[in-house]
Amino acid sequence: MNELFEPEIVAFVCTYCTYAGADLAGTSRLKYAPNVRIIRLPCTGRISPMFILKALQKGADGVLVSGCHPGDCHFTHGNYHARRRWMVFRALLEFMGIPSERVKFSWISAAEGGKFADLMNSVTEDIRKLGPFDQYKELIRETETPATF
Amino acid sequence: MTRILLRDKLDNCVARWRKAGLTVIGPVKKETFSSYAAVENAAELDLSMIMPDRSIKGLFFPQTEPMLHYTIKKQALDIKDFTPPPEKRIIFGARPCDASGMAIDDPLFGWDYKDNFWFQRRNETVIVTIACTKADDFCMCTSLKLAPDSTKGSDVMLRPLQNNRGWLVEELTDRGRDAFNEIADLLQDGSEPEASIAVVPEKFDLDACVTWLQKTENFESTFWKEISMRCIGCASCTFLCPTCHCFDFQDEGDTYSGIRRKNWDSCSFALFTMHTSGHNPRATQSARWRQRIMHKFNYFPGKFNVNSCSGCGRCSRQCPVDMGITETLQAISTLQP
Amino acid sequence: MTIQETYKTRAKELLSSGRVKMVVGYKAGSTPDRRRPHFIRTPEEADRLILDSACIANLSGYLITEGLLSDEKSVGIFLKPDGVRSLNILAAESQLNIEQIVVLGFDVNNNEITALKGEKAEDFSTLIESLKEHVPQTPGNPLLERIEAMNAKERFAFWEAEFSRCIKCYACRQACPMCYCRRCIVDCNQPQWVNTSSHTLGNFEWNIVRAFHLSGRCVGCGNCDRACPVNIPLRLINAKMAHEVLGAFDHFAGMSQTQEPVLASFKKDDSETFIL
Amino acid sequence: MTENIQTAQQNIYKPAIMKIVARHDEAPGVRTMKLEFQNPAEHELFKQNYRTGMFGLYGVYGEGESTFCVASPETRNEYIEFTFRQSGRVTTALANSDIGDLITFRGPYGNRFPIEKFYGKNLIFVSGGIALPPTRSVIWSCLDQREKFGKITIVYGARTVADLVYKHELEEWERRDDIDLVLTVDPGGESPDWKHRVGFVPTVLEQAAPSPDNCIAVICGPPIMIKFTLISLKKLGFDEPNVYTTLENRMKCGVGKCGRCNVGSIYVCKEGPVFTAAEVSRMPQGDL
Repeated sequence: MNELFEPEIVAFVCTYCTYAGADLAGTSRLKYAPNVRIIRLPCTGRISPMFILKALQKGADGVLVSGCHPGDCHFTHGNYHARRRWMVFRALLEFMGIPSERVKFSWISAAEGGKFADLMNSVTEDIRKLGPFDQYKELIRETETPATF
Repeated sequence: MTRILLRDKLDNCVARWRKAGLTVIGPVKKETFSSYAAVENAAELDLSMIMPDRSIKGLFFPQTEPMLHYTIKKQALDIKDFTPPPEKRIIFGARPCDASGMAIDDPLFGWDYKDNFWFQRRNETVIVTIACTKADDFCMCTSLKLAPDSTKGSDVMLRPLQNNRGWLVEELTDRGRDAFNEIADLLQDGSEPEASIAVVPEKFDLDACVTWLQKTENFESTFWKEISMRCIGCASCTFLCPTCHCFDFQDEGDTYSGIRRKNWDSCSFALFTMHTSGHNPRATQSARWRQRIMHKFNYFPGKFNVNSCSGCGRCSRQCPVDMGITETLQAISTLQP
Repeated sequence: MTIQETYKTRAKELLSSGRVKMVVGYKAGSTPDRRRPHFIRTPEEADRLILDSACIANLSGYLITEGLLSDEKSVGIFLKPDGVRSLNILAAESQLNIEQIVVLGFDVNNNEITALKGEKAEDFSTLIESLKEHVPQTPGNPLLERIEAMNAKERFAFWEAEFSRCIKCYACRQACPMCYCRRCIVDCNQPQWVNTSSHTLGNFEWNIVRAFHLSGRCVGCGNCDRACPVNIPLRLINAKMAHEVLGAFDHFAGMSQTQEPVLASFKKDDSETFIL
Repeated sequence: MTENIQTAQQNIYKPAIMKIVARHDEAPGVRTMKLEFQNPAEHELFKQNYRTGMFGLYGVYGEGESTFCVASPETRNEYIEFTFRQSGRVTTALANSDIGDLITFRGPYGNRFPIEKFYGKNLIFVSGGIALPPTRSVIWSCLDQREKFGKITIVYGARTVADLVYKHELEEWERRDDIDLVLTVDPGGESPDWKHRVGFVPTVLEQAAPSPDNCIAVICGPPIMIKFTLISLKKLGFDEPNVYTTLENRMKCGVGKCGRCNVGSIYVCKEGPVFTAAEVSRMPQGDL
């Protein structure tokens, strides 16, 4: 069953580094798992935890957030702010029972096309192993059924 | 001839009702919280508590409920009605205040336009009320001209017997009679001494309060600001109230498909009445608290001839800052009319 | 003189000297064990003041009531150390001018009430520092221990059961002195990030968002816990996050009025072991 | 078809589906849409029930519903027209809807202007800014049976020339000799080629000085304009029962259940939105 499972993963990436890295992966004709849907944002500092919750709300099995390496931020320190935020949010999700394997963070520069492709593959594999996020999907299903007691 | 339901037969009753296809619901106490919930046997019921934390309202008017399901295709809108699935239910051990609350809201949901989400559940549910033998400091049914044994809104009234032996059965409606015919052989004829009904002292003079509220000039009284200064504007009073009925519509979904839902809403929220222009008719917390009191004891009776309060006291019992209807009406009764 | 009498006199002095225009304190509630917030504007009203071990609510949220401080007059307020901490945060986040606040400090421990010396928020800084020093390594809460021992699935199921009761009355938000946004994120609808409906999904999202927004800001006063009409252990989540933030960034919320908010600041060498 | 009506009765919150057949930009951010029913039975019901002054809830699925008056008159009930200003979630979605798109309509709800009481009388319409739509519905209802009424005067003002709505109809009314149209913009809002008056509506109304004899006034506008217009009308000698206005409150259900639109004990959705000035002055002013 799990062999057939194709996870849906949403990646929030910054436009200056990771998105450029994804571009490089493409122009280098590197093949990687097609399970990741990329959403480009100006900076990791713009990536609110709300985005991650929204992705889960819409049925994502995993979320990846990625941006410039520390020190490389186009806006000088957007990624430093993001890093703290993720640190805290990750701990919170962990405590709530949303496994940290489903919400991953990475630094990928514009030059790291190879790392991007590898990461997409490994993240997809990891989440494929975990299987669909059934517990969350059950909550989504519950919203679609008439209220009962 | 009066009939008696003995407590040790209750488990059989629950089983019998369940077998007849009824969902049996009653007061259930969990670790930190109590509510009316579905049960499988009588042991799950906790009939000793004064009243569950949550009122019975949610069983008829859920906190969130889908109304419509929409799918949008190119140039076509597909809309499916969400009607509550038919479910026959019996609520065993409702409190008289909770049961009256439902009767109070019937005219509201029925005037002119009939809200079938409410009435379908009302028609499918038998409310078996047990008269109260104890009350706490917050109970105030008597102040609302109701009583710990009022039959308003109930289909069957059970009057507790002494020594916790069972209840005297008083069937009030056809719905109630049908449900008790199902268990007729578990009842026994005869009469036993009844336990004494709880004494709930009257806390305020309702008529005096209503007179004060009806006076036009009191709408602008500084009293409202004074009494509501510590109100923090949450909705715990309105959401726990058995009669508060305000709601909101929310669409959840996207451009292709989704659900329109009916959710509880509360007059204590600032956004409740906020206009698009930014103008808010009830811009302050005191105006919102005034609306709640006026609505319950002036506007609602003006339309439906009944106060929109059944005296359960949950608003005061659960208020984070110890406010509530009791305190406000007590204060009003001391004011010059 | 009892602490209550001492403070009653103090409140009367503050009011009659014109030093403050109002004192926010406590008075008797509807039952013997309840206390109500009491807004004292005249020395006579101070007679109804009560100060005892039942006075546990954090009143600092009332300070940001619209218009209260806009006339630049001072307000006195009864605060426990957690209240002083939240006052510091409100000042650090530019929600009020701390010069306008006269603190009447007290503390309640094991049903014993003690008076605290000082009247400005900064007078309590040594006390707050010592509180930080004494934060236990692992919070000794049986429920927390139980949750931490669970695996992710069990934890999810635990919170699912807790949050399924939530009715979105927002009592937690309204009671919290840190939740002062004019328009809360759940009330913003363009876009609607969090479902406003109180189905379990919406409740889950709401409680996660609130906990995140309080991370590094919660002072553990317990207002949310006591306000929740369905008894969700909200304080537990916030305490857990406070503990995380202390461990990761050595941040103890509300140390001073100049303390930088933890999520609005950073260090270049912040831990990033989790980043791939 | 009958089946659909039955479901409509079962779920009173289920709207009718409408197709946008035309749209027109009135002013910056203000747009008029013309809608047609898709279901003849629902249309029939609308024709039976709709009278000038009633309102409806217009919705876009996925975003929600918003309350506006029906801006088209009862004499033209083959379609529905409504005018809105883009400002929130629903109106943004409406603004993004194109001709041919399907939106929803729930209504008509509320009371109406008692037009038959206006027969044989002079009428004066006073309106400001985006509040012309409800007035326009009455105006056309009267113009379509022009012979039944006496003199008709329209006083309409907006902040700037650009903010005037229904410009093409204003031109038409101006050309007609059986209407007295007085246009004005707030001081500073005039354009170089503005030929009409400059000044606030109440002032302009006083200058126009309509006679209160045998005259009905219909006023509609932002609260502040209504307040001062009422004062001006009083000065001119109008009696409160002869002055009609509409109240616009936030609504969700439109049928007297959701509990937010009340002013004092008056439910605007059921007992309104049309009130006489006498009725409004009896309401608790702090709740308006």
